[in-house]
Amino acid sequence: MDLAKLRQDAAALLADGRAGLVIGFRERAGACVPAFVTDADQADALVYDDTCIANLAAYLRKPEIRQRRPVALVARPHVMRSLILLKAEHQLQGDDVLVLAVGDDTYHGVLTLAEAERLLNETYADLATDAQVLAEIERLEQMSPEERARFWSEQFAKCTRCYACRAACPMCYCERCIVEKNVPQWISTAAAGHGNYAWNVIRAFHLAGRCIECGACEAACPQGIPLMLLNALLAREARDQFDARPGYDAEAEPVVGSWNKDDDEGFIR
Amino acid sequence: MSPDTESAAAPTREHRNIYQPIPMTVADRRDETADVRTLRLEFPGDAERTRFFEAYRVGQFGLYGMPGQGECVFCVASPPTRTDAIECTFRQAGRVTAALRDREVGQRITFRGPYGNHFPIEQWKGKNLLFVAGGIALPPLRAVIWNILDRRDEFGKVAILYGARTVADLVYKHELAEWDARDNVDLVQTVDPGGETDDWRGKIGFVPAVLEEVAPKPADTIALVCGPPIMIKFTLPVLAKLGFPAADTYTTLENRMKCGVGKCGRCNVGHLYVCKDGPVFTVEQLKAMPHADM
Amino acid sequence: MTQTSTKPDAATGADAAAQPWSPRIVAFVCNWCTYAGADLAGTSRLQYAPNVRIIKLPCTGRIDPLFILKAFEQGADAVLVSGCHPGDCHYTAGNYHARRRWGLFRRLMEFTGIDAKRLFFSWVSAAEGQKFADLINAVTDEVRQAGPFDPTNPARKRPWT
Amino acid sequence: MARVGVFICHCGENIGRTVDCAAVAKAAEAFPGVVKSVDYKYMCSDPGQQMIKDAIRDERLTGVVVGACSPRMHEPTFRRAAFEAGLNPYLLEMANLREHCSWVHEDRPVATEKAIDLMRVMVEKVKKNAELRPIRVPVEPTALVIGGGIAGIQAALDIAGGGKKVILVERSPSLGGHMARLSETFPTLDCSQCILTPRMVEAANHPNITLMTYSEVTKVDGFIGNFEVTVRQKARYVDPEKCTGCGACFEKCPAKKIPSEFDAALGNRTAIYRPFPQAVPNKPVIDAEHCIMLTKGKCGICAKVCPTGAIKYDDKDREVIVKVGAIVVATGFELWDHSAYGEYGAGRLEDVINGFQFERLASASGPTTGEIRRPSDGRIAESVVFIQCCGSRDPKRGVPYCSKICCMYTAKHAILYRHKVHHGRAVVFYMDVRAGGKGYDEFVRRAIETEGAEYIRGRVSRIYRRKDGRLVVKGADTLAGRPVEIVADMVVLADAIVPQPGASRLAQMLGVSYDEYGFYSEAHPKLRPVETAKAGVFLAGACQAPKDIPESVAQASAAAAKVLGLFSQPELEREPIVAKVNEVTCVHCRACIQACPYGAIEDKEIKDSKGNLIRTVACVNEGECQGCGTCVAVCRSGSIDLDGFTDEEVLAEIAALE
Amino acid sequence: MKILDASKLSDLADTLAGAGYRVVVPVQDGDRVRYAEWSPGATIRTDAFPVNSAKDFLFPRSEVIDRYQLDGDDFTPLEVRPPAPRTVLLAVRPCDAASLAMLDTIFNWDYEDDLYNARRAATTVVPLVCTRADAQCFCTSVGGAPDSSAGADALLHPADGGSRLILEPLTDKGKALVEAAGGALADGKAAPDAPADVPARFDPDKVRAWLADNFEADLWDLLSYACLGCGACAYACPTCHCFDMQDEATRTESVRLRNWDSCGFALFTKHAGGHNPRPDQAARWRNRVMHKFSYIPERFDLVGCTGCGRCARLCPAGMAMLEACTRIEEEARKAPAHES
Repeated sequence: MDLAKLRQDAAALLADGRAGLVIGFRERAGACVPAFVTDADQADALVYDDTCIANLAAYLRKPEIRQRRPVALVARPHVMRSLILLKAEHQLQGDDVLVLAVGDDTYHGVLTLAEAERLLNETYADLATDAQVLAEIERLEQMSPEERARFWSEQFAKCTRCYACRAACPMCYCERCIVEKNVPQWISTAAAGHGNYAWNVIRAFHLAGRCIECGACEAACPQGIPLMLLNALLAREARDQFDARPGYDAEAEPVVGSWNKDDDEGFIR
Repeated sequence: MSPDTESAAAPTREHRNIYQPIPMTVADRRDETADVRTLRLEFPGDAERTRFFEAYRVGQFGLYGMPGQGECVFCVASPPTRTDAIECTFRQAGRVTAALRDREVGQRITFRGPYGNHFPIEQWKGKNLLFVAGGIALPPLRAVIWNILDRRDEFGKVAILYGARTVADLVYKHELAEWDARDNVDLVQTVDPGGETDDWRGKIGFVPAVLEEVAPKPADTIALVCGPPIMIKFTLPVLAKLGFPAADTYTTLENRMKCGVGKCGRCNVGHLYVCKDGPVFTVEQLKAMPHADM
Repeated sequence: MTQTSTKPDAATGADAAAQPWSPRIVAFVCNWCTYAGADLAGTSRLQYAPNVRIIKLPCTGRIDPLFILKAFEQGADAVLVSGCHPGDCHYTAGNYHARRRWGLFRRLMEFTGIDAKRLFFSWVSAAEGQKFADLINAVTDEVRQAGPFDPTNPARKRPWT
Repeated sequence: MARVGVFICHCGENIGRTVDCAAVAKAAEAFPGVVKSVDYKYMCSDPGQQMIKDAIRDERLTGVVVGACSPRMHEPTFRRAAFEAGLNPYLLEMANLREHCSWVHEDRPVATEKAIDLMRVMVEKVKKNAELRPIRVPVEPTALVIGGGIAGIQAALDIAGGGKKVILVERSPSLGGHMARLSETFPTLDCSQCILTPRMVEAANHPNITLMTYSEVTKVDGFIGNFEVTVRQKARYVDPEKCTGCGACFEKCPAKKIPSEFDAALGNRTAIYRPFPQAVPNKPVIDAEHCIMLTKGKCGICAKVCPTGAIKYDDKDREVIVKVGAIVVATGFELWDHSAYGEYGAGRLEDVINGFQFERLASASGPTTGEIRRPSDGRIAESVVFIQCCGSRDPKRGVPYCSKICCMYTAKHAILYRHKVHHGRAVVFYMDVRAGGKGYDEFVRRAIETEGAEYIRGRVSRIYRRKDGRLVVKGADTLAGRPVEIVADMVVLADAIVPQPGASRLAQMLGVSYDEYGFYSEAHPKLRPVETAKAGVFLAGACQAPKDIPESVAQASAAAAKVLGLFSQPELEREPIVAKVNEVTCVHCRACIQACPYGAIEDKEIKDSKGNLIRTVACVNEGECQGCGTCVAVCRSGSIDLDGFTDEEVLAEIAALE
Repeated sequence: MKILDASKLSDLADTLAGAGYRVVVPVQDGDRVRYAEWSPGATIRTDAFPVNSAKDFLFPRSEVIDRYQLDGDDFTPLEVRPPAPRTVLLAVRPCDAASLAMLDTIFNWDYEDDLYNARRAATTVVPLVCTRADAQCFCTSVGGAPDSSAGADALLHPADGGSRLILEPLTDKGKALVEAAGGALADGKAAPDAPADVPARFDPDKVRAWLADNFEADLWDLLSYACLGCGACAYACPTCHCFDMQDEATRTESVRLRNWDSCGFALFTKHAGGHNPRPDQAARWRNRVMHKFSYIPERFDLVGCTGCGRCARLCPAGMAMLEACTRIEEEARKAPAHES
């Protein structure tokens, strides 16, 4: 991948004022962490590799970041999908962001959101769910309901309700999350038992048809809860049942919130 | 050997749960405005009552709660000189205040307190007192006012400037009338322009402007200011201009609190805990705080 | 849902233990079709199992998935959701929205350990009193077979310690 | 504190037989917040209602739950009683102890226990209920009628006659619609134009009716009582103020060979034309597509001959915005294009015509002045075959539904033909004859028995042209069970009735739903056949489904009655079951806006005192919201809620079952 | 000298569990290591940093602190006395043990929190000296050490190149534990391994001095850009102690819960009316740094951070206290604090 070009482009964007901020990755103690570059001469610190899982689109909900619009983001295809989806959900204007597009070990250059949408549909139209995740979903589906309940009981018991999953997810942009609503209290505040179940299940459902499977939430979870199993399950169902392809079309209707006369109703008596 | 869990675990003194409140009975309730209510609360027994009044100094606050709904922080709105019950006055704004507001006479709520610091009125003996209050922030000063009036001879002149958005928003209307009728209290009431009624006899104007107009003398006078942040913001410069020293000007902070006992970490302003080191601060202290949030 | 008539509003715990288990089913139904269908079952004097408690909503479109979660959390053995047949929605499309929502949500519930045998969806029109009665009987039977909802299921509320 | 009153009705024996009402009342007494709980024989009786009213006053109740029959039965009764006693009616709820309990269970303890649960659910709900007030929306007492056919004319006249203003929009240059093209009408055979044209003139002259012909609706905003409709008035190139309708222009117009739409292309018109002699308004327009002046820039004859200087070649389309409180849609129908039927000549055989063409041939004002002549050579048709169900009831190639009016008009055509060509042979192929209606079956019998039409039950399999130019019609007589072959001069196809092209586009503009063919959907097929699901939009005529004239007129009058009802008060009062947005927590993801079946949710910009945009949020238009709550369930942040069925209320109900 | 084979740590856990202790040890859990109650068959991992801290067992993430029976419109208070089982925190990190001093202070500096105290009194703390550190470790910068015995009742030293462990009792509780361990420990000799080399990375006093003067510094924006506002750092932190109180109720019972909370959450200080004294993430992150390096030192003469580095290891956004402090020290060097 042409990292030099990426750095050069980032520097140029800042130097000529096309971007007020470049968000990418830098190396710290052997790991990649998000980097916030405001001066052209800092652009050389930018790096990129496969360990850069964080979805930088999540930063666009921060007012202090938005203030520096337009913001340029280092974005792999999944992140580009988040951006398209954020636009579809009216959280972004087309000219709020520029994309330093990376993917398949290639640097694609600086793209507008519209160009990123085109690139996605031309080159990355078939981003598949991680095979390991799919295999694990299928393994769980072979289990009895009781075994599955036990599996999730153990997983959700780990949840401390730190909400790192929510923070890391670009699609979790509500200013007051449902879990923080107390009139009425939807979800128990205790980091245990049914509260943890309700929280994780509802978060997954709120992403139904919206999850672009970037994996940032699972990577963010300090406790190692396999959150992508839930998200990928719903992504699979939304795709299989309703042809959902979130993040490929900024004009698309949301999957939950639209309907088709021919939607499956085999489960309805 | 098998260690004895009990003996090792047991603290040396009696186990006390500092988060457990006591039940209080609603003895009376009054509507101050359309959404502001005063509850008069009686203690479950003399022991609790005595324990409370041994500790209570004016300016302190408590946590009032309803099991199942939660707790809410308000000042104790009655003075330590009246020891049969306590009063609190609050505006209905959420789940807990709605539940408290719903309580009828004879029903119970929970209470913890008194917490926090207090107005140092013992240091003010012989001094003049100026109270400036706005809207729903009169209750903390009301406790001080009655405390002073109940010991009237020990203090100098008492002047009160109280303003609200409209006549309907004035709280403690019957007590305002009572203060107004006293010749040893100088009460000025005001409402914001447009908030007056046809029979309104008080002033019309915002509190800071009326304060400037009335121009109380700063000599030997302690000023106490409670009100919405915007009122405080514009009142403090007026007081300073009139010559009230920052060290003799007091106000209260109302940061969000949960525990009330200096644990939960929510109310701090710099290294100070509003629930322990406050809620009463002088303006001089506020100026020294990193981001006195007024 | 108390299971005794002698102490009707007593706490569930003690009495439920003494009584043989009987399914507790919460039904979320729309006002215009299924609620009216249940009314018709009533006016037709059709007898059916007494285990279902109906919560009326204007439309299946109103049913938040969290309602279902809450019902399970609070001890329901099963949840039934029922509304207008496709094309019959009083609000033209609420049931289509609901259908799609359940198409996804039921998968999530199954996947996280709530047996599909405890989740029922149906269309019952205002004319289908008989269908309503049959449905309630069938649902009750099936839940009876499935047995009580496991109190250790992660979705269930457990006593505080 | 909530002070809830509980009232358990025995409904005579209806509830009391299986439910121990006294035990239910006693159990309810122990529910938190319940301050009074009683049972009574007939709660809906006057003394029963009085009991509730007294309790509301004496016990200062903040909520009431009546355990009785289905709320569909007596909720209005009890809510009125509550209102009369000074309690907001929405603080009263009913628990359905009869239809949902006593009538469907036999075991008394079990039914009693269920009744207690049902009561607890409603008590917990009513404690969370909020006072709701009916929503009032101002009503602009002007109606828009879209479509100037008989349905639109009738609706406009009825509304105008009721004293309200009407704007009547017609796409073509004249009122009249299809009815103006008919020769006679079934089953009375009175002259269509004779009965229609007076109504057209009346509409044009009515002081309450503003006519906008040659105009189309291009945009609809707003909601019931307050629509803003954009109408595009197409350029006429003739100043209607100056034009006297003398006709000098179209007599001299050199562009003469333009197929006349009115005559179903059997006759011609000029480029400046009026559609037919009785047109209303009786003023010509220029067809810009064919006008030599407008296409080539030379000619200008009409301007030269016009005695009043009314010709304006520089005329332009204009858009006007009208404010109306209600809309009647009467856009009518069109005939299905039978070219899909290859075996009938696929539209290429000149002498295979449709019903409208036959009407024009039979009309005294038509291209043949009423003589039944073949389009191909103008010879009198000696033998005519009529084929019913052309496209109708043919799910594969046509439409699956019955077009309803074809049986009747075919009988009429056969009779008219026999009247005009006494020796001619009229053969009708039919699948079956549907003649339900006043005098209809008699009319068909008359065609067969008195007028000598030959009715053959069966399908025509093929029509082809012989060398002599006559048509051969091959089919089967399914009653006789043998093939038939008839030589005819002309074949008249009873093409299916389909919606106007563009019907779905208009429906989308209006927010009205439509079926898969494009017919507009009524709000309820039985009980609200005139309303649409979009409040304030009503239907008249064949835009909803195939209809004959009396049906169209009846529905038009019904729509007019609905409109007049709506306009009878200055404000509209609606049940306050509507969604509300919490603007503080709304993040404007627009999920609710996309999900709303009524388009009742809009963007709202929140600005600071200087007018700078702070944020955009969703905003429910109370006038349009119907209260389904779909938006609530799609809102992830819980920022929208439905009055009457709030999240808090529903969760309280669920918790009551714990 | 009490010693045991390093591979026999699980035997020691077994023995102590048998002796009635709740034994908390770092165990493998999926792909993570966490402190958890010992159960036979679990794999003890002392070579990786656990995702949770010792505070979980003294100040649990959710607990009932008050409880009522609801009787219609009235209520009856019920006693709340959470279990305080005799617990040993075995082979925890010295930085976790050190954190208890901070928690002890917070829960007792004025009002005494007996819910905490009961558990604390029943807890024996036995840290394991670190012989390896990673890039996020900075205990030595905040007054700790890889072999610190602060907060410890007994100390485990790796010895003989990691093959053995020496258990050194330091307090009566420690001695009682050694006694309870009985045969799981042997008398013998072993050579303690050298503790890990954790270089001091900054001077907390310099940081504190800079903080005192720089509440409004522009640096806060830059330092907090990456922060996404979750609670991962606070919940992982052994000294973070902020909590929320929430009531939850059925129709017949209500409980008041104490749940962990974090000053990083936007709603932490937000008033019902919408006003938020800490309106952006910069203000919130500043509070986190200030709290640990200025407010707590000011008030209690302690550094509010033990240098465990968990926050940095677990932060999904790459925020790191160490990096913030070194950066602040750098700033302090550039512009020395005013003499006043």
